[in-house]
This record gives sequence, structure tokens and C-alpha cells, in this order.
Amino acid sequence: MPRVTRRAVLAGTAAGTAAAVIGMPAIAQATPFKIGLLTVKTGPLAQGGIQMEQGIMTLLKQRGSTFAGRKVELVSADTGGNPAGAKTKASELIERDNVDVILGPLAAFELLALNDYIRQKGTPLMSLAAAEDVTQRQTNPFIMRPSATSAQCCHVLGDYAAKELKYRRAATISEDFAFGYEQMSGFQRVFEDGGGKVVKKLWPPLVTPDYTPYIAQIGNVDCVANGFAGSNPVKFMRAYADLGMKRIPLLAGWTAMDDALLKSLGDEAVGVVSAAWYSASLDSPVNKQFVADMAKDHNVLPGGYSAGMYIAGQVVEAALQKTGGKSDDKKAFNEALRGVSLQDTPRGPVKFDKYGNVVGDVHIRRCERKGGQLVNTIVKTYPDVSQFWTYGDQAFLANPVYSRDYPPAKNLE
Amino acid sequence: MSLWLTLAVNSFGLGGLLFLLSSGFSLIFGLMRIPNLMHGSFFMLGAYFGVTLLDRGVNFWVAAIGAGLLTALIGGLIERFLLRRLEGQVLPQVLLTLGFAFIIGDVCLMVWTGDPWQPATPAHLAGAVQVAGLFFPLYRLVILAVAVVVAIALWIMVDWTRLGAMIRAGVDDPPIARVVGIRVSQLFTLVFSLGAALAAFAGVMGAPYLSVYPGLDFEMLPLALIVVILGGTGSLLGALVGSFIIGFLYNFGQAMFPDLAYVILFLPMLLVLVLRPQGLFGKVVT
Amino acid sequence: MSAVSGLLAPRTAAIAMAVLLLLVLPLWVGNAYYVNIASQILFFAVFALALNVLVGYGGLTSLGHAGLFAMAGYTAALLLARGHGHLVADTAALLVTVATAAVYAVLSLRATGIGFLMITLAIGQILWGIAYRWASLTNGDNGVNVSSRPMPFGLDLSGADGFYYLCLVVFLACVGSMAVVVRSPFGASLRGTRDQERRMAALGYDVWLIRFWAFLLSGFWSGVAGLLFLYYNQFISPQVVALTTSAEALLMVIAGGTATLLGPIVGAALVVIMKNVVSAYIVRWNMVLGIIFILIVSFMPEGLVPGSARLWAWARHRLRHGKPKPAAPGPVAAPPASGGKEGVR
Amino acid sequence: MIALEVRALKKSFGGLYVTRRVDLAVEEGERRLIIGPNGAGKTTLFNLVTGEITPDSGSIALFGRDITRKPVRTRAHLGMARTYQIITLFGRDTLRHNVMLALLGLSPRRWNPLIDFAGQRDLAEQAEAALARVGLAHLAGRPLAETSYGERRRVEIAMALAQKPRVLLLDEPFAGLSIDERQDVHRLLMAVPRDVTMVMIEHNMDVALEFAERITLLHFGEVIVEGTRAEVVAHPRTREVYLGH
Repeated sequence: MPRVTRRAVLAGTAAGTAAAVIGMPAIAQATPFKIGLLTVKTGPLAQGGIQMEQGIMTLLKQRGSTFAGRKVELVSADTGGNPAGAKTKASELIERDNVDVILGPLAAFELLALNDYIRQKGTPLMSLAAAEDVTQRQTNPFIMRPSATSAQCCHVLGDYAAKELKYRRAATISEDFAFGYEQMSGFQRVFEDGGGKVVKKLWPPLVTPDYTPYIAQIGNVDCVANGFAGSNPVKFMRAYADLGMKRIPLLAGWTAMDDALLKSLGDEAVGVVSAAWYSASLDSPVNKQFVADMAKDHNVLPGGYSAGMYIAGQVVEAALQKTGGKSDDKKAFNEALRGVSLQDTPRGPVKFDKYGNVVGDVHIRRCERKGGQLVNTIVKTYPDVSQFWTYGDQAFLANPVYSRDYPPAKNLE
Repeated sequence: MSLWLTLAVNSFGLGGLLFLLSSGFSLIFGLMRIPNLMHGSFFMLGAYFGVTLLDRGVNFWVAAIGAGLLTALIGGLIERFLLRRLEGQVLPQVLLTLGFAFIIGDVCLMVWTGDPWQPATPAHLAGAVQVAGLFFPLYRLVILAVAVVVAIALWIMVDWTRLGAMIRAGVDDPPIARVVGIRVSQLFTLVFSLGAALAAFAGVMGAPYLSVYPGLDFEMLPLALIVVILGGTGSLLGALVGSFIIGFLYNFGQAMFPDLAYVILFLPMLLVLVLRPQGLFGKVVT
Repeated sequence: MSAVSGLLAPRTAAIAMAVLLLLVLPLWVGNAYYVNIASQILFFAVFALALNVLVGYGGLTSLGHAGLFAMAGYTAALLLARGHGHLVADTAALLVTVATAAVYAVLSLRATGIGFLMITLAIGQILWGIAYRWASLTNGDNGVNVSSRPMPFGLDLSGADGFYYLCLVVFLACVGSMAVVVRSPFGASLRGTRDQERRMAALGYDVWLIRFWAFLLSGFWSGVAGLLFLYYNQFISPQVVALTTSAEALLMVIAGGTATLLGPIVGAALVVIMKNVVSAYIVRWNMVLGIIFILIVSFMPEGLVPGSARLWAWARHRLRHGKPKPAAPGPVAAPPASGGKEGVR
Repeated sequence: MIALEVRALKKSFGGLYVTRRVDLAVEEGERRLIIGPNGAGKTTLFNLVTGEITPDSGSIALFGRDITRKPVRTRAHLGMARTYQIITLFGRDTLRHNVMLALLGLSPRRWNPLIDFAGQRDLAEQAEAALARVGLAHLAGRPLAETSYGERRRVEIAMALAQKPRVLLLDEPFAGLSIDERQDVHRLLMAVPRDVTMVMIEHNMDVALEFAERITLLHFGEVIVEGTRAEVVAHPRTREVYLGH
């Protein structure tokens, strides 16, 4: 019987470690509900990954690690921020730890590497990563996204830039990978539909020690839209200001002006207009509680990475309430997840379209300095924004997925 | 036109930073023949030390030099107690320096978290110089100036002091240096510490515009490698020229041939290695 | 010497036991996750063994092998993505990888020692730069997906067990071929060029050509490992080509023990287990891995496998201190004449 | 027939002539001794002859065939073998393995990756025969690292002889040996049949005088004196540059 003993020991150790991680007493109940968190705790992407873990831990602490009367256990896995790691760790969570649901991963390329595997295993996954097609043309019945697709906020940003700010000529700059392409394409499409022209598109690589060679190419435009992520926005905005570019207004996607980044930014960020699905300054009781607990437990101002996982946890909780705490029937539980509709989340009301992607508010914020602190002040809210913007799913899905070449940039100079 | 000018000026700024980073690497590599794969880690560690000191309100230059000294101490200890015993054994040296690179990277993540740190550019060095309607960040020019000062200081040290004479003797012919009574082991510790200090100093100098974040170590390491290979190991002039060549290749490569930017960056290194293994300014070692 | 035949029998038995254990491993661990980890160890071991041909037997330390590993993966992935079949894609991948290895060899064999290390590193970085930035060709950071694993002879490899057995077959083929090559005249020549390059030339050997063939052999198995990696993940991205992958492979070889067959396998197991299993329990696993490397350098600079053998011999000697023992405790008797550290263990 | 002919050989390192102008003609079967003080260019001459360094000008011929531009390994295949002043053997391997490597170097089997090297009976037997010739048969299975210096010198010679060379170049084969060992090696060399032409470098003239019929005295990269044993010893230049101190 070596087999049974060995596995039992390992499972026990895993549970103990997970409990230690979330600072809970060990859970004695027979079958706790297991949440697997696919995050990044080492390497260059660790910043966002650590925030993800803090977000879900805050929710669990608020709920005393109990959803719908059932004990909840968190198993955290570090992918190291690369696709191969994500694959291995997903397999660890599903096949060794038998988790009931996965939250994460962080990066689009991780999610893309997992898509087929999740489809095959049928364990529901609540993604933070934005790889659009996973909830569009390659829709996966087990993947949901309570955060946003890449373009979901940038559609709004394009609309605001063209209609409210009346910009006519824009340059875009973002990392040379799917998340960047999808954001900037979304911006371009709506901005150009609104009468603007994207005249320059720049794609620095994910790792760029110095953005000057790119910024120097920007030229004569009314505004610059950027979609940087991770720690890159900090570097980019400083270089932008250093090169005397602040005379050209800067627009930003949600990761580029995430609230969690504010503490790393200085005056170069003042005045930047961003579109985000979450803002720490949102005035609702649930958000105030979330912000307060994050400050208390982790001494941070939460941004989308934390909020995304907090909300993903709320969705799981709501589904468990619907099933009466049961998750044995994977199919029924997955149905319950996809049918969740919540009013009170830190970002506001949340519901899901039939592709598993969230429909929710998107906020336009302007960065200001208030009492010495940088704050993203909400200036306008677009309610119930869908991943398809106003195009409708049929029409939207008839086109290819957003990429470096689609929609074609006809106005480049 | 303005684009080219901006790129050119920026190339010098980046070149200056690369020189600060790679001059120490060049000395270590030239004198001790150690492929110091933790040189990028020294850069990152120094930068973190620097931002922490700056956060406490320490003067920028004091922070930069303090970070250099702290890192020199760490580097010196590693050399004295571990690397020393591995003289001439490339494989264990690789294993050891990589092992420390892993450890330093993880310690930094633990201590300074994954958040990017970007200290404000020191007030007296901030701002931009406006020439012909173009903005050049003053700070890049400051880095260039500092690099030139450090280059001159190193040049004086290597060419005019007794220590420098010993280093030159060691670079040119280690066995002979030993025979003529140079205490090579102390010299090694000293040079290794100096290399670590220079890397850390470069880290602090770079922090206001590169920012500091996990992974910075392995971004900088290949750059230091290319510079040193290009210029020639153990040659300060080589490191200086190599730094500016890479500064230019980086800037113009990224702007003009983004698809092949890294090929453009690494191809010269390969060509030099294959066609002129001693580097552009290195001496032939017989 | 009767001691030799006396030692050979237990070795044969040990090898048989090891193969048997590997065969029943999926039944024993049962859990797909651990079977997958075992598969990873096997194909990384193939990669490390491939690198060991140069590092261990050739004395040529390559820090650019990720380029070869990924060249196979990318070639196959891109061909599959363009609608070619598995057979075509895999064959082409191996051919392209061997051709790339030839280019590596022509460029890097102008030097030895650190010069060789630097040239291979430079080539590796150039390939990384292409994978990373030439997005129209390689899809850049988004990587390339492979929708299915092949089904050779109708065997289903989509599950963990099926794929494990594929890895095992390839792994055994690799170890077997390495064992044969190492003991062959060619292997002896290669080791000779490592120890005494000038002398080998004076004895009539073509040192350059010996190293060239060794590079191709190393490239071939690196490519095979790269293909297994691709099919295991069904995905490849520029991170695979990065310097860290080359460094990791080199660490596997050095940590386990160069110029042994078992060393790279043990090294691969160490790194894979640290990365994947230990990381679930210890958040700071990178630090632990770093500390392990430093401990190995400090106490077993020749690597875990030869180091353990030395300690074991030493301990045994201490236990029977009444008996005089030859000065060099050294590795346990190797087959006659192939001698020394390089023996098949 | 002239076995080894060197004409107007010139080699300089960084402007410094190590071999200024050397002419040498060694008859087939001859025993030639090349002497000269330290720095006379003796080892450089050997390295030029074996091809480890290329001359600036001049030519080298082996049995009338020009080999000036041939790589080292080709010269080995044409029948040239050498021993080294500083021992360069394979320390981790057995004596048998060392000598087998020498045999393998001239065998097309060296490219074979599939057969078992240690199991090549014919090579092993030849190797053991070569070891027996130098009196080391009983140590064939011992790792080289566990043998004495004198034994290693003899392994050097065994390896060279095993290759059945037509021209054998010996670089200070007596260096570092005790008097007894010298005599052993000396006897060994005297027993080499006449179909092997031998050229020996020796720093110390006394040791090897009786070995050679003809002697060449090298000084500052030039041939100063050449002739029979008696002629060279009697020559005033010899006393001046060499025996004088």
C-alpha cells in the first residue's frame, strides 16, 4: 500500500502549507472546497502575482474561509511567469490537489498555453489574464473572466478620446505581444470610428531597458495611448516625461495606470487619463471595506490584480450559494458559476455574457495629486460595458481577433 | 532628423551607463578569467540598496557610493571565501556565480517585493536641456559625464598607480605576475570588490531612468557581456568604446529594425568572437 | 581481475531494477501530476545528456544550447501551425536542429574554454532575439500553440501515462546510445581531445572534426528533447530560448556530475523537482536552488554523482580501516581500459 | 634516401627570431642528435617539423614529400611520431588505454561510434606488446596517474613506437630521470630497429652523445656546427657556445 500512504502524506502537507500561507488554523473538515490560485511569485512578473494572492486572501479572511457554509482552502501555485510553468502548475492544482476551481493566471501567454488543457480537464477557471479569444472565437466552456478582455477598457478609452477629449491624431505604444496588440487595436477601432486617426503604432518588446528610441519616434500627435503592463509603465512614463513629451497628453489602459502602481510613480503620472474596470477610489461600502482590509493586512492600495481575484472569489462564493455549497457535480457547478450576477463587488455590478466574459462598468480616471498622494480620480463611468463594445457579438466575432495587423492601420504616417 | 539626433544623444547616455556596468566586469574577466554571471545581480542589488538609502533621505551621491561599498563588501566576501578556491575551474565558477545570482534575485524579491522602484531624479539633475527645439533629459548627460569621470579615474588607477601596474601584469600574464611577487590573491579580492562596487554604483545611477524591478539582473548581464567581448577583456578603452557601440546599436536597432533589434545587438559580439577573439582593443594572449 | 566481473553483475542488476522501476512508475504514483513531472525529468535529462556530450566528454562548455533545444520546438511548432503533419514537422525539426548545430560548431569551435562558452552564448542570444522580436515569423512573446500530440502507430499520447512512456522510450534510447558512444573509439577520441588536444593531433586525430561530430550528436539529442518539450507543453515561447534555459541545462550537467551518464539525469531531476514540486511548499525555492548549487560547488565540486561515489568509497574505507586501501579512493572500478571518471555508471 | 629534410626554415614571434635559418637533412635510419643551450630553438624546431606551428618561410619534407603546409595529424599518418618534453598523457586512463589511443589515431576505426573501444582485442594486444617493449607490460591495467615519472617517460616512448613510425622525434626523453632510468631508456632506444629514423633533442650533451652518429648544434635559431660525434665535440664553436659553460 505504498501508494495510498504516499499520496495522503503529500496531500496533508499541501493542505498544511496552504493553511499556513493564508494564516488560518488548519482545517479539519472532511471535504473543504478547494480554490487553486495560479499566480506568479518569483521573477519579473511577481509584482502582479503577489497582489493577486493578497486579493483572494483578503476575501477569505473576511469570510472566515467559509463560502456558503463550506470551508474553503486556498492552494497557491507559482508559475514563475512562463507558459511552461503555468502548464505544470495547473496540472499540479488539478491532478494532485484536486482543486474545484482555479483563479488566475496572470499573463495572456500563460492563459493561451492553458486553454486546451482546461478544456480537456473541465475544471472551471476564473482568469485575470486577458487573451481575448478565449472568451470569443475559441470560447472555452470552463473559462470565465471577471476582470476584462484586453480591449474592453480600451474601447472605452478610444471613445472618450475621440468624443469627449476631441483628439484627432493619436499614436499608440504598447508591448509587442497579444495583450498590447489587443488593447491598442481596440483603442484604434473605436477611436477611428469616432473620427480620429491613429498615425503611429509602436511596439517595444516586453523587456525594454530604455524606451527613448520608441518615444523619439512619436512625432506630431494630439495624444499617445499606451497599454504597458507590469513594471513597464513606471519606466515608460518617466522616460516620456524626461524627454519633454508631457506636452502631449498620455492615455492609458488599466494596467498602465493601475492604482497599485501609484506608489511607484511620481509627477510624471499627473494628468494621465486612463480607462479601468476597477478603481480604488470607487465609493461603495464593499469597495471601502476591501480597500481598508488590504491596507490593514498588506499595507497596499489595491489595484486590478487584487480586485480581480477578490471578485473572482465572490463569483465562486455566489455559485456555491446557488448550489448549496456543493461542487461534486462539476457540470452543475460550472453552470452555476456562469450564471452568477452580483451587485456588490468592489468594481460594481458584475454579470457574464454567454462567452463567460464579464459585463460591467468601466471608469475613466484622471491622475491627480491630492494631499501629496497620487490618486486616480474618476471623471466618467461607462456602465455595463461588454467585451464587444457596441458592435454586438455576431458582428464582432465575424472579424478576426485583434492583432498587430488587425484592424489594419490605414492612417499610419 | 530630430529623431536621429535624439537617438544619438541617447546612445551616449546609455553607453555611459553600460560603461559603468561593464568596466568592472571587464577587469574581473580580464584579470581573473571568471565568467562572473552575477554581475547583473550586483547591478540590481546596488540599485535596491540605493533606492532604500534614497528613500531614507540620503543624498544621491552618498547613496550611490554607499550602495557601491555595501555591494563591494558582499562581492569581496564571496570572492574571498568561495570563488578563490575555484581558480581556473570554469564549470564550478559558472555554478557558483549562477547560484548566487539565483539567491540575490530571490532575496531582492523578498526584501523589496516585486514592486518597481523608481527613485526621483535628483532635483539638481532633473529637467531637460533644450537644443534646437529638442528635449534631452539632463540626467542622461549626467550619466555620460559620470562615466567619463569614472573612466578617467580608472585609467589613472590602471596606468599610473602601483595597483594598476599589478593589475596590468595580472591581466597580461598571471603566472609571471605571481613569480614577480604580486600577491595575486589579495589583488583578486580587491579587483572583484571593485567590480562589484562599480556595478552597484551603475545600478544606482541607472535607477532613476531604468527603475529597479525583479529581473533587471538578467537584463543587464547579457549587455555587460556583449560590451566586454566587443571591446576586449581587461581593456578599459575597449569597455568604453564597446559601451558606446552597444549604446548606438541598441538605440538605432530598436528604432530602425525592431524585428532584428537583438540580432543587431548580438551579431557584432559573435563576429568579434569568431574573427577577433581578443576583442577590438584586447591584447592577444599567447 | 575477478573484482571487475563481480562488480559488473550488481551493476547490470541495478540497471535492470532502474528500468523496471521506470516502467511501472505510472502505476505506482497513480497521479497524473507526478507522472507529468516524471516525463519532464526524462526529457530534461535527455537535454542534459545531450549537453554533457560537449561539456563532459568534449570539455566544451556551451552556454547556448537553449538555441538548439528551442530550434527543434519552434521548427516543429511553426510547421504544425502551417498545417503540416507531425511526421514532416518532426523530421524537419530534427534536420534543422542538426544543421543549426553545424553552424554553432563551425563558429564556436574556433575557440575552447571561455571563448567557446561566449560564442555559444552569443549564438544562443541571437536565436533568442529572433524568437522574441521577429514576431511576424515566430509570433513573438505570444508563442506558438500546438493543438495535438502525435499518434505514432495509433498510440494515444494525449494522456499523462501515454506521454510518459514516449518520454521513457526516448530517454532509454538516449541513455543507451550515449553509453555506446562513450565507450566507443569515437568516445575515447572525444575524451582524448578534452584532456590533451595537442597530443591527440600529434597522434593523428582530427581534433576539429571529432568535436564537430560531437556537436552534431549533442544537437540531435537536444532537438529530440526540444520536441518532447514542445509536445509536453503543446506550446513554445521565447522564454524557452532565453539564457536562463541554457544556464539551467548547464547547471543540471554540472550539479549532477559532468562526464558521467547518471550525473546529468540526477541534475535534471534535481532542477525539475525543485522548480515544480518543491516550489509548491517553499515559496523561496529559487534561493534554495541557489544554495544547493553553492553547497555542491563547495563540497562536491565534481558534481553530485561522482561526489557521492567518492564519499561512499571513503566512508566504506573508514569502516574497514583495518584493510589497507589504494591511495585513490576514486570511483568504483570501471570496465577495463575505459577507466577513470568517465566510466558508465 | 633522406628521411627528413628541412630547408631554410624561419620562424619569428613578434619580431624575435626563434628559428633564424635552419637546414637539416637526416638520412633514413640515421640517429641524429640536436643539441643546444636553452633558448636555442630546439623545441620550436620540433614544433615546426610536426606542424604544431607554421613556419614563416622555408620547407619541410618527409621522404621527399613536401609537408610544410600539412596539418599535424596528416604528418602522423605519413609516419611521423614524437614524444614530448613535458609529459602530456591521459592521466585518468590506464597505460593500456593510453597506448591504444596512439594505435587508434592511425586506424580508421577511430571514427566508429558503435563498437566497444576497450573490447578491441587486436589494439589491446598491440598496446600490450608496445608496453612490453618498454618493460611496462605488468602495469598495463594501472591508471597513468598512479605511475612514476620514469614509467610515464617510457609510456611516452611506447606510444610513439606503437605507431610504427618511420621518423621518430624525441624531445628530451631523459629529462628528469635517475641514472638507472636513463640507462633503461637508453637501452630501449638503442634497441629500436634501423627502419626507424630517430631525431633526438637533448639539452645536456653528455647523456645522449653515444646515441647519435651525427650531431647538430643549434644556437640562437641557427645551425652552428654539424658533423659526426667527434667532429662536433672537437669543434671550437661547440666549446665556445656550449661546452664552455
